[in-house]
Amino acid sequence: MKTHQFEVIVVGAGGAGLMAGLYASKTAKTAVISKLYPTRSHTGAAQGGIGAALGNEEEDRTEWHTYDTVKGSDYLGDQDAIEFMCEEAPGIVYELEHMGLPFSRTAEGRIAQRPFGGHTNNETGVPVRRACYAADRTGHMILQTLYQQCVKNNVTFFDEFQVLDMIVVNGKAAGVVTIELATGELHVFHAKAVIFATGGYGRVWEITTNAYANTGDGIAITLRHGIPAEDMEFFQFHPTGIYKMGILITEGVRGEGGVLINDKGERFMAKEEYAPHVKDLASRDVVSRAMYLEMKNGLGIGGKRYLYLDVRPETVNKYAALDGRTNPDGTPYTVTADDILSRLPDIIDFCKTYLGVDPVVDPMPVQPTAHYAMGGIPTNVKGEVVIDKKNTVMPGVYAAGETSCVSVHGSNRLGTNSLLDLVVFGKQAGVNAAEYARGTDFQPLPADPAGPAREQLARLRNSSGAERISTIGTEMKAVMFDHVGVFRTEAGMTEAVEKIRELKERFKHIRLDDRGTVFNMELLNAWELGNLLDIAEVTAVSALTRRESRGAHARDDYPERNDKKWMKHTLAWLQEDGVKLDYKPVTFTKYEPKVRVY
Amino acid sequence: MQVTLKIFRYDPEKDKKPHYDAFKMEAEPTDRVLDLLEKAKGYQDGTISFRRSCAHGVCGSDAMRINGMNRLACKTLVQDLGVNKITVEPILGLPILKDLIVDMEPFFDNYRAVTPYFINDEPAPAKERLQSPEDRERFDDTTKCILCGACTTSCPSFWANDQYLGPSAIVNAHRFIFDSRDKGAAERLAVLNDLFGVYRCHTIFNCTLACPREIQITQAIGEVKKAIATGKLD
Amino acid sequence: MALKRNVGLLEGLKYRGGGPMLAWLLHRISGLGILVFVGLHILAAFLTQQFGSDAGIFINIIYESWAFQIFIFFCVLFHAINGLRIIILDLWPALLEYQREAIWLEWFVFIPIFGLAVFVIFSGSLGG
Amino acid sequence: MRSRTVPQRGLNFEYLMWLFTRLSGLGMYILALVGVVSALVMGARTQMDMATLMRWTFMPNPSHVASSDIVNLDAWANAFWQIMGMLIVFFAGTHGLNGLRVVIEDYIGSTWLRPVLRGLIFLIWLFMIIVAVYVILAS
Ligand SMILES: Cc1cc2nc3c(=O)[nH]c(=O)nc-3n(C[C@H](O)[C@H](O)[C@H](O)COP(=O)(O)OP(=O)(O)OC[C@H]3O[C@@H](n4cnc5c(N)ncnc54)[C@H](O)[C@@H]3O)c2cc1C
Ligand code: HEM
Ligand code: SF4
Ligand code: F3S
Ligand code: FES
Repeated sequence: MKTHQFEVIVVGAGGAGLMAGLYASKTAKTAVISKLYPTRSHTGAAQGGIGAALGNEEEDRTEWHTYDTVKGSDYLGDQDAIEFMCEEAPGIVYELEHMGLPFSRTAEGRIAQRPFGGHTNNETGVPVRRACYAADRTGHMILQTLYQQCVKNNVTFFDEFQVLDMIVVNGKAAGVVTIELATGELHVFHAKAVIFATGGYGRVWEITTNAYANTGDGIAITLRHGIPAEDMEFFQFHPTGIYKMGILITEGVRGEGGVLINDKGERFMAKEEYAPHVKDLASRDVVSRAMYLEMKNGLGIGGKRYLYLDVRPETVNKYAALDGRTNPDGTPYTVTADDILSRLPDIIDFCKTYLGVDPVVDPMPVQPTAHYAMGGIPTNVKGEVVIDKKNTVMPGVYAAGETSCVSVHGSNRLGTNSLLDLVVFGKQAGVNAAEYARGTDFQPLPADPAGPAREQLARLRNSSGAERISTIGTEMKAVMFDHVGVFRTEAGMTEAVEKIRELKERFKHIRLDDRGTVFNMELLNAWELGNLLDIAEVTAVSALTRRESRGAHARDDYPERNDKKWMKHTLAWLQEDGVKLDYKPVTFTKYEPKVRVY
Repeated sequence: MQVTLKIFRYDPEKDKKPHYDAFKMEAEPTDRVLDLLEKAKGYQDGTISFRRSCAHGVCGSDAMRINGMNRLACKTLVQDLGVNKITVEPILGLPILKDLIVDMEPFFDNYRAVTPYFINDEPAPAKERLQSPEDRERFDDTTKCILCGACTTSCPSFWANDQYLGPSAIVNAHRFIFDSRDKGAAERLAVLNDLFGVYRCHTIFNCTLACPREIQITQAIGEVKKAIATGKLD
Repeated sequence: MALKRNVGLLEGLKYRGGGPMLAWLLHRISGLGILVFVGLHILAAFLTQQFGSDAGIFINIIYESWAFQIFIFFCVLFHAINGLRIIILDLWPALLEYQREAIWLEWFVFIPIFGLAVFVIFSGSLGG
Repeated sequence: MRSRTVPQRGLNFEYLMWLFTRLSGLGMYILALVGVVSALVMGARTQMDMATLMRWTFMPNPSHVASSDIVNLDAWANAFWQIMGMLIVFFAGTHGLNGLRVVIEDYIGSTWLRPVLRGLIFLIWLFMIIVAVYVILAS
């Protein structure tokens, strides 16, 4: 076992982790630890754009962005945090540009912007161009640019080190325990502050846009240390994933004029009961639900569980004309196949590779797919982790990015707001952790800091049952997708909770083939499955308990939003005997809850 | 359809020499090779080790030799290969740590050698630095790199000698050299105008054929060579 | 312990590169081939001229054999054509996009000329 | 589009040899062309076989004409062809030995062997050029 000492440890090297690392390392001795090479992080998969009211293409205001985000969150977002994020947005996008990020450009040479679901001109209600983008590779460019800056600034990395546990002494962070994948050796990192930026947990579901590595490790680790998880029932299902595979087709496709089509060839989003005003550019929960209902009513293509996303130039031009959509200069909006190709190159590549479909010629088969965790480790605006309903700060523990819940996304995140969240709060966490570290001493390490982690691994390694982790994982994903997915019912969720508990029991009797130490990926996959099971349980129980429909949490049996009883954040603790819940109030500044129409 | 997946195996804790294991399984023509690897690992032999994450060709984890050629396992469908015997082996020219996992450090060392980051010490404007769409387009191709290493490890020059910076590093230098906002071109060209820079490239083209992002790598290298020869960056 | 990185000749040759990889291999072999030829030639000329040495004549006999002529002509022709391709691509890197076509074109030029030359060599050396 | 330039660029050995390889390649094309066209003009069309013509083309040395039907060597043996011969030898020898150096350095990279081999190749090069010049002048 090796021991290292750093003032600040950043766990995770996605957009949030790199931003935190970059800022923390300016003033504190910092190490960034990641189980993947940094550039393999899932931030690189983000396609559509990062939201900021730059007003490069047309008039836009920070307040509109704020309001859209509040509305998009179905009023569950904390408004102080949302205001902060939206005000920081333009500055931080310029900062990224100054770091060299190659944004697409307008004719004047400014950062190009495109419309995205839920982002509107508040005066006219028309979709506004707010998403700053680099073709359909915005996340890739952010990840690469931040990594490049870290190389430039000599940030210390520990690549392919997986964090297994946090060390807590006197109620304060004292470091983390990691395993070096290449050797199987445990390393203890003694630190004053720990920032979790471990990303999402979309691997709980069967059809997902998320990477294999998105197993919610940060949330699972903090849950084990008595830190609650906030709003876990709110998980976003993206409307347009490639049928069966779940690979994301960015909302940017609809931003460029693509429309959703059902079996009858109708553009169903225009229906009165869905989103007659902004139609296909309604926020994601609304669209996913509409798709679910269409398919439930037998209007899936050929009666199957998918619909068409159509971005063929003739379709786009037809509906753009019907909607009276115009360019910023007032001329009617039209596109050619080349425009589509240059704005959405990767999407076209995905479709050709995986479906053999050329989107310029044929529509794409899509279905809603698990995408983004609104919930996570509760934090405040400074990135500090808060552990109860009174927002008590746990000293030295920070979180940022998808793994955290500030909460700026409330019950439903608007597209482009996550990349924004990463950089804004990644920076906050980095700056504040470094400052905290400067004003405090190292906590003494306990006698055997790696003990609990070693025990966890030993249990998995020596477990001598007959269960394969792949079987348990597959069953968990299936039940979560079927019953804790786009639409939820009491009966389904109850079944899911029971099933998860059964799987957790079976998980104690697994058998692993790999007994080695060098790159024992099976062992680590088993450990990750344990995390997913914990998170699945917390998610299902939180969802089962919330008896209303709000944002991404849509229930058959309680179809309405219930502000009287449920305008509050869920806090869930994982204990020996199950999940314990509590609630904390939502912060309001100036936006009163209204009925949400798009 | 029935396929046979032949996997290169090497466990440093057990084996002196590598060997191959074959796994038979049912597969759809639209399955990714990565899906087959997962199936083999999940249901037949848990010790098979490989890297993967995004599963759709954007993270660069799973470059490997599939039927003799570098590709991403997640971007290669069974039907693309046209045969039902599939052989997967680690990429060439980097030390093999276990099964399909190689030591990427030499690769990243070469990457870091080309100062792969934006350099412009002039004070930044209050808003963005302006760049025309044409200037942006100039280096678009090389911004797509995901550092998967498929190119560098397909290059016979790199096999011969890993001091050669390799196509990937040159691609990442190109991305900045031709960025109109960047001021570090001279510095980078100096690194590439060297024994282990562009002169080790003999336009063998394996890199371009291997690149899962379809970057015109040989062309990018050619542009760098030309920039060195002429001192012009347009 | 990690397996070393050395890529053996066989392993390298097994890699499924495309036409350009073959062209490079042949370019390398042919370049070295010509070098050996030129070197030997100068040496032979020197030896015969200066010492009327048998060694020089022996060398002459080797490279005047039809097999060696075919080989060396192959080398010269291929190296020259392929060399020209490389030089042109160095001047206009944008043409690298047409790499496949370039390789086609190269063989298209090479095969008839080489065929003709082989015919001439055979009809010359066997007939006469 | 604005044209950008790079201020200082190092004219190092590696770069110069790269450039020389290309220029000499083109140079050899031209020299060979001059050789073959002149030979044809001087009567090779009727009095020389293919192999001899080729040999002359790549090394315009009168001894290469000896075995042909050409009897009067005056036009074939003069200072012009001696210079041509030396140029070709210089180009081919330098281009080829540098090529050998490139091939070797591809494989050995940077070790103590490199300067040794470079020295060796340089000596071979020197020897080859001197011998060739001598042969050309002496024949
Ligand atoms: C396909 C797709 C498209 C998207 N498009 C958009 C978009 O257009 N706009 C937008 O705003 N948002 C988008 N999002 C959402 C957004 O990209 C993600 O929420 C965001 O990238 C998450 O970033 P992160 O830094 O929190 O985590 P990640 O980028 O996932 O990084 C997590 C990091 O933590 C590390 N890690 C995890 N566990 C451990 C451990 N135990 N030990 C050590 N390290 C660990 C990983 O190695 C990794 O480096 C998209 C998401 C997906 C999946
Ligand atoms: C018309 C004549 C020729 C042309 C156009 C030509 C062109 C070239 C070019 C462009 C290269 C560089 C290849 C690269 O960088 O990958 C090269 C390499 C080489 N040439 Fe030539 N060449 C010619 C004649 C010769 C002759 C006469 C010799 C031998 C004496 C020769 C020997 C070599 C060698 C050994 C190499 C190195 C091969 C390698 O690096 O793989 N060439 N040639
Ligand atoms: S250039 Fe292409 S092959 Fe090479 S590392 Fe980048 S993405 Fe991979
Ligand atoms: S394969 Fe290698 S030699 Fe050059 S063109 Fe590609 S880098
Ligand atoms: S798994 Fe990400 S590139 Fe293949």
